[in-house]
Amino acid sequence: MRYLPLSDEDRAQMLATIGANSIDDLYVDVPREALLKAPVALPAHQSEMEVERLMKLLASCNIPAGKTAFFLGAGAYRHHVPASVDHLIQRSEFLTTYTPYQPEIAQGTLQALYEFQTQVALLLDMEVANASMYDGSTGLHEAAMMASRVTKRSRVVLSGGVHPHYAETVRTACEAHGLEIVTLPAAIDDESAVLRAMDANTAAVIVQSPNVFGTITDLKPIVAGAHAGGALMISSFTEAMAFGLIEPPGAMGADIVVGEGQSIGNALNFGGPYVGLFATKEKYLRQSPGRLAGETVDADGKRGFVLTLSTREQHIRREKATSNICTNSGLCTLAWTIHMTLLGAEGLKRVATLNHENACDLADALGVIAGVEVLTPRFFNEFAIRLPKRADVVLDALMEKGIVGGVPFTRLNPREGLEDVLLVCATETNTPEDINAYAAALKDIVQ
Amino acid sequence: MRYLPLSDEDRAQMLATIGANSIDDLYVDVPREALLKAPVALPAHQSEMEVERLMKLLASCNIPAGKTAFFLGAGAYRHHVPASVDHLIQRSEFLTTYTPYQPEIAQGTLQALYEFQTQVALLLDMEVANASMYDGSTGLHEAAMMASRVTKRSRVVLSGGVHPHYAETVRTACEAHGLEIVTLPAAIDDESAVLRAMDANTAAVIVQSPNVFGTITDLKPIVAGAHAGGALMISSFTEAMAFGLIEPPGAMGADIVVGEGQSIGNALNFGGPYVGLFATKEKYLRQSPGRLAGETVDADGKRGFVLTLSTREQHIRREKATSNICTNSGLCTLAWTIHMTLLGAEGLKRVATLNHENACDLADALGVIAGVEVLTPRFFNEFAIRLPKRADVVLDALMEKGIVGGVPFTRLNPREGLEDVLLVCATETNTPEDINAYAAALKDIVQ
Amino acid sequence: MTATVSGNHGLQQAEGLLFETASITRTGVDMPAPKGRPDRLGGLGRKYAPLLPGLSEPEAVRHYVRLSQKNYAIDLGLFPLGSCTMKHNPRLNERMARLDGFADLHPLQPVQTVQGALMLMEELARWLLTLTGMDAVALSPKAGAHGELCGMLAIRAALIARGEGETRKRVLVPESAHGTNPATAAACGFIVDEIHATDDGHVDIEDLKKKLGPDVAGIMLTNPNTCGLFERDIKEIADIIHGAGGYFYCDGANYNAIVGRVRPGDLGVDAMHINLHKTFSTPHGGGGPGSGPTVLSPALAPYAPVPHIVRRGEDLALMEHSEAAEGSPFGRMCAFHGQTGMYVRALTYMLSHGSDGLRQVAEDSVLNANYLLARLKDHFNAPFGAGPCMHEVLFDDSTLKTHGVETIDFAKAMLDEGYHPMTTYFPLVVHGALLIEPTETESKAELDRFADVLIALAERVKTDAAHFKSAPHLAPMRRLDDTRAARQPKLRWKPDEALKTAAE
Amino acid sequence: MTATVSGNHGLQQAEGLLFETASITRTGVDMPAPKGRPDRLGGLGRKYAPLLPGLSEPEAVRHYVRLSQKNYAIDLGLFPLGSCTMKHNPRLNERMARLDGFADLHPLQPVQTVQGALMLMEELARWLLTLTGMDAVALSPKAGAHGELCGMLAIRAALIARGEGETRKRVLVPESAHGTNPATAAACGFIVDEIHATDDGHVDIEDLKKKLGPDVAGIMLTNPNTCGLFERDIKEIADIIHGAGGYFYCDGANYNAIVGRVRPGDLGVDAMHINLHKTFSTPHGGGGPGSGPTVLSPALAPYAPVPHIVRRGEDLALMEHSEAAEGSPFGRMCAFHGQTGMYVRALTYMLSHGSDGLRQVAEDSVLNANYLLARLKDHFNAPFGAGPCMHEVLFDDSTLKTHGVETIDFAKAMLDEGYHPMTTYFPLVVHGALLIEPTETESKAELDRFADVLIALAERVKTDAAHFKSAPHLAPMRRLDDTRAARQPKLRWKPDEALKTAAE
Ligand SMILES: Cc1ncc(COP(=O)(O)O)c(C=O)c1O
Ligand SMILES: Cc1ncc(COP(=O)(O)O)c(C=O)c1O
Repeated sequence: MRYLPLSDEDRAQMLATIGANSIDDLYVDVPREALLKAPVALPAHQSEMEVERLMKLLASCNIPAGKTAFFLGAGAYRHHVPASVDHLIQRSEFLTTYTPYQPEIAQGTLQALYEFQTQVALLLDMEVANASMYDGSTGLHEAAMMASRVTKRSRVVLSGGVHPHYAETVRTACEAHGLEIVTLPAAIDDESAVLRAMDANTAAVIVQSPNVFGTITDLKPIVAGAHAGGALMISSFTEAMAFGLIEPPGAMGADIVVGEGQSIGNALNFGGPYVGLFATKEKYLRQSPGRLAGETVDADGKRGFVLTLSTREQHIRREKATSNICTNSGLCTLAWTIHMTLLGAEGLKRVATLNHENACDLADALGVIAGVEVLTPRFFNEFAIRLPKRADVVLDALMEKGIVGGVPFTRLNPREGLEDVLLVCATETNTPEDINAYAAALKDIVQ
Repeated sequence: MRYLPLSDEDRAQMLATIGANSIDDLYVDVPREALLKAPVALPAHQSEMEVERLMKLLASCNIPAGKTAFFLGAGAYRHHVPASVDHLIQRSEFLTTYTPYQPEIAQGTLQALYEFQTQVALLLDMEVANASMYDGSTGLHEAAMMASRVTKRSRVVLSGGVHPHYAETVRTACEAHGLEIVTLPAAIDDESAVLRAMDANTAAVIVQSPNVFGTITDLKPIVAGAHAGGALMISSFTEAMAFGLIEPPGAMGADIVVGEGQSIGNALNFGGPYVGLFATKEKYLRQSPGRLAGETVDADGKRGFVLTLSTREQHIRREKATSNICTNSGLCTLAWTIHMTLLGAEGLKRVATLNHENACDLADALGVIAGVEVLTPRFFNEFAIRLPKRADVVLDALMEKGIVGGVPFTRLNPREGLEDVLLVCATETNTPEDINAYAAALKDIVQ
Repeated sequence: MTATVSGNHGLQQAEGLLFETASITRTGVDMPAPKGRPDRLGGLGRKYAPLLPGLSEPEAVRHYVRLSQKNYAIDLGLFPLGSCTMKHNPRLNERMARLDGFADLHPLQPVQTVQGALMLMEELARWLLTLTGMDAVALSPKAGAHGELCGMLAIRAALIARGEGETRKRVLVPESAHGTNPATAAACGFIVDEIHATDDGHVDIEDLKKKLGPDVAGIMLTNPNTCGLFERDIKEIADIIHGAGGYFYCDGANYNAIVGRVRPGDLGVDAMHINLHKTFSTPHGGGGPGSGPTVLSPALAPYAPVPHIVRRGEDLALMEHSEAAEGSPFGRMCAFHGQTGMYVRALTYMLSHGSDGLRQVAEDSVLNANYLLARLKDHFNAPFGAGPCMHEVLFDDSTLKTHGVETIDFAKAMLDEGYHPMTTYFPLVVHGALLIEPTETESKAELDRFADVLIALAERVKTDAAHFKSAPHLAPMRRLDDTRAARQPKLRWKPDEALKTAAE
Repeated sequence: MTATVSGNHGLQQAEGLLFETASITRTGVDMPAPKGRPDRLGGLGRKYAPLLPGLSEPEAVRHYVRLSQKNYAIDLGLFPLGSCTMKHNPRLNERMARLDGFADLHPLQPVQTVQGALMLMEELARWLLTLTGMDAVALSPKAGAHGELCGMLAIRAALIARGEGETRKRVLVPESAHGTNPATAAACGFIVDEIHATDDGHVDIEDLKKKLGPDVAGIMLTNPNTCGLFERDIKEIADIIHGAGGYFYCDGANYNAIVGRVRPGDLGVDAMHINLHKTFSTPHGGGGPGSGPTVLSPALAPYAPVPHIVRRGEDLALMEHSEAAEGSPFGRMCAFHGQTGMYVRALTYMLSHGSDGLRQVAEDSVLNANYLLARLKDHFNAPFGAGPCMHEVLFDDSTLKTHGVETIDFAKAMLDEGYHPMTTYFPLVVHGALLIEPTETESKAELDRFADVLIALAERVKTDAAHFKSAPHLAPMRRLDDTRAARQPKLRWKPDEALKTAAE
């Protein structure tokens, strides 16, 4: 087998050195009846050529976004990632190494993480960022638990603008942890409702901006209200690229900012792997989850980097750790930081502006169609529209014409009605032709 | 522009340091009227996203071999190349380095070349091999010129089994050099005809095995005859993988063995880049063309590798050089040697056998069709068939059914009639389904 | 080393922080020019641009290629980190994961456009269930610890369904367990209660029995355990815990030792996570991403989180909401459907090895570990005797300590020899642990070279402790100061440093 | 360096020949089992298996990754090889070249299945002709020297057509020319006659005139020339040679300095090869593959070799045979259609830069070279004065020699500083030449760092010649013995060595 260097001769020699008669001698501790005598009932090994044929067959049963006019967002975004990013993250020294537990031979990973943390903090305008969470949704439940540790309170209020998958993820993890999770009804433009739902035991309010309907919100009043009630203000997001153009949560005083980083450096990958961005204020650092790369010096006084403050983490603190996370999103953070380095402030602003302009053009084109209403008052690259028909029906009709027109809100949350609401997104990858085709097709369908 | 690090600010500073007022001051030696004032009439720069869109559009106007039932050989072969090969040759340290003129910081390239030379010599059973030529066809004209240097004779005889493109390439280069090139009429199984065409001024006879019709030939008698006449025997080939199964030319006494290495490690690439394999006997080394990597030691006595015997080459010998070649097929040799290392004797025999068995199955399946005749008596993975109709007409009909059925001999050589001859090839990449589909389709077409 | 003007040493390039060379105005991307149309930001546009420096593409490529060469990696040599299964990462997996048909799929595309992806998930599930002999699998957990969370949440849900959610709050965890086990139990609101190990590195059944009671929710056991041993009493342990009304969570991080040879389902396991990034060769990527599908017994299957894949006639569909799903899903582990990119790699690997190859994987991994044990046992102290071990072999620091060398010193000396050290100071049940996992993708020649080096170093320990104390000497950096890093945490570069650096 | 047991030094891995670890029985590929059907080899099967050792995939990957780290590369640092244009190689080019629609095309597929490839070639031709202002282009030459061969064969064909094929046999070549120029002329059966350079590094027009005669076939001139200067009398030279009935071949290796700013067609050039692997960023790959399309003037266009691309109504077709082609092609340069894989990369690069960007490429490459000249001219001797130069800058060894340091010693000392040296001992017209070509893809910061190092070394030359004589000290190897390699050539490993190594 191509991945196994040992020959039968090697195996025999090694057994002899060990002093065992057969490989089964090495499995002595396994209950005899549990030791399988034959391979399980699955296909035998295959050549690379055959496996490639099979996998390509599976892949061919999907329609990749790039083969359609594509307008999906709602938590995952299709952006152009420079070819050099994927080339660099595939370098053996990055791809096939482990968590940098031996810093003297892991400076490549560690310096890249330190640069990543810096870029995340700069983008969100926060004091510190960690070395990543699994994704935005799991990062958010970590943020909620962190807030309860910081405030010693056990209630968390989520706005109706939070992505329903995120809300569900937070509820699932936090309720088991003993927190009370209050999720407000879906609302297109009412993030501040969280303030009305606060009480004396509220550890944090969680708002999302841009929210799942695309609405951008001024966080300052919410921060003020939360702090007045002794709660932390957690700001969540799903489209990191938005902060190339809109005011970052840190600048508005958010205590914890957490969200999805996929849209920078990472492909859609049908939902994963993605990369959770997590930033907070220095004073909350020791309650924060996840790995942190920090600067130090070596025995010769040379600057270097190590993983630090690990007394918060499971491998040291065990049941008292701030989180159980171990493996995080290493290589996705590398893709993120490389892409961000290529963009720089200049490129980021440019691409963010293109996203916004395409989304505005799309909103204009769809909004003028009789019976179609753009519901989102302020947005970056995605917005919600109300249709004169069920959104899922319209979506199927659009698909017929090679247009993937959006996400019916009911797919994310079937509990609120809103069958006629479609979430629509445009990025720099959409052409004017795409947008015109969409508008024309929708016009046909709804009339 | 993304590939240009200088900012306008940098440019201004640098001009100042230089003491020039404008960039045009640096072009003072250019005749004023020849210095273009404006960009030439071509499109302006484009984003990576836009360029990718354009190139993919061009690519989509082609039908890749893998999307069809594919049976072409005749000088280029479709084999499965392990994914690790392409990954490794894309490593920056291999991809973006130059000819190893500074051996102390080029041992990676040099050792790989030394290993390549060894593997080529072992495969062909020759004493020495060089670090590659551009491809098989240009390697062959170098071999012809080398033979004339060695023998001080000026006439070269090519068998009618030599690939017509190769024969034409040899004629083009060698006639200008003052050699007389005699190319014998196309013959499916008469390589030894070269002996009958020899004379006292013949420097070399060139035979190809397997030849363009796929025929394998016993070279021993031809070697004997050539040597008896004082000429060198040059053995050419287009399918290196054949020598995993058939007797290598070196074992039969050939003086120079040269051919195409594409089929190991390299994609079809619509004809290039490919890699010329060139091997000879030690005694002819100093007359041989191309680079050679050799073993030596460093100042500490440590084994290392360098380019050697360069006194044969253009940068030292100038007009007296054995060839004008400089850049050769570096990265393609790396792909070749990596693939060969993965194969090893074991894998090579296995894949060569699969090629032969598929070709035999194909010959059986086509041979039984009324009016279709398999013309090639002995073959590895390709053979010629005679059809009851013009080959090009049949080919178009097959194409209709998604089958790329072969190469009409007339496409390679229109001067010999043979309109009804089709060159057909099967490799390990062909499935039984492909073969059955071909036979069924051909049956329909010729009846 | 000779000092140089450039700070480089031959091919070893010095490389500063990108912020020290990058500039706010430079970029490595080109974009079509914006139209400058009126915006719809409602006045919430960014007040000032982020101080994010950029690099042109040539500069960026060079920055990261230089950084990469400061890393050790599997592709450079043996990476014997115990409990991490640092095996070869086939490049075919990477190529398949990058097919547009997988990489360019949005998680919320209409299901009729992603049938291949759903088939992939179904096929991966089939392989995992057949290999483990379990009843159901939740694919979505994003790494091992997340899989533990998934399994423990399923146990919690089952207890609640039994009306014992409030009463059964205690989870038994051996002291040899990985830190994620107690951390996960605590995250789910359980109280962690340690059980001791016997002198031969196994669970102390007597202690286990003592700790039982009506408040026990279950046990979290790693098998093969973190001492590299197979818990020979595993079935008895399962019976005991089941008998006491608790569930058996098995940490599957060490599954590589038994894949294709033992089915956890045959051992009484109720839940187990599988690290696709260990047993099934998806790359560790310097700390992730991973993937931790969690297999469940019939008792826990009904509580598997959404999404589920369901058949709709010919087609496959995604059940994304608990209300609508069969059974009573305890909720959702994350947005969307988990680490699909890792599913592609893992399935590619499984198809490549097949059932025969995977079995060979387990056997060779165990053979390699026992071979190292045999070669090293006279030079290091194996606290739990002369074996056999499973796929990793554990030593303690007793042979080092006597000469004043700590485990960490020994590890750092290995860096000079061009080897990544084994896992150190884990598990906690032995002093100064050295846990070696070679994996099955190492050749005998590599193992012998490695053993020779360890033996030579073990000899040197006896005569030259100083060499170890001051190691490493030949790595890109000398020993780094962890204490300083933690004492005055500096976790990011700050723009004002630019001025500082400029000033220098 | 401290000795180690393993022979490794930290991350620097010692790596033997693959033959020393590989085995005849091992393989890194799996294949379906053969059926064992009767063969059709006619008794010409291999008598014995080749002694080709194999490695499993993990071993093979490790072998080549380790080897790769012993190389310097553009992606690691400045690569100032004069005349080689070692510019950044964009990864987009690599990705495009690997699209199935290009990489998985057989050269003899029916033309209706490769229209996109033919469009690609037509588009590439359009860009090259528009940029150079020439009349026709032969794409097929496989590298620069092959392009020279193509151009000189076209000249030969034109002379034959004029009935002067036997009489005009002399080709004038400046002594500063690259070795491939005289070698190519000789290969085409011409006699090479050198023309001298003036003291300021240009062609000596007087000497040129002296050398003229009815037997002159033409001149091979590099412009910008190999001294980094633009031949200011280029048009006069063209007129002179044309007046004498000869043709003007221009070596386009240095085209990067003028692309988009000067059209060779406006200078009287009859033929010029373009190194796509220099000006148009296709990677050098450690010595190839390259691509050397050759542009031709109206006088030579009719003789362009096959294949030609021709329009057939809507479609494109390939004219692959001289007989059938228009004009009178002199023959064929190679099998098939040349380096299509390189065409894809080059066109991708051209489209990325556009006409504006390419012009900027030329200007920045010239600016960078002149900046280095300005920074270095007080520390090294620029034999041809203070400039301006084109895209490369030339120094001689006079400032080194006086202190007993040779150009090669200086070059080797640069290795310790982490830099690849400039081109040395070429061109031959100056003593111990040091030819520096930074290219446009280097930043000002990189240039300054590089200049600082060269200046520091130049200072050290004055006081510490020994340091240079014994350099390099920090490279993966100390200085290698070329003489020994050439005296007893050892060009391959031999199986019997395996026994030797085993015995050791
Ligand atoms: C025994 C054990 N359990 C759990 C884990 C956690 O897995 P992950 O890092 O994927 O979260 C690890 C990882 O090192 C482990 O070794
Ligand atoms: C001036 C000059 N001419 C010709 C050549 C030959 O080009 P190639 O190596 O592509 O054959 C070179 C390459 O170094 C060169 O520098």
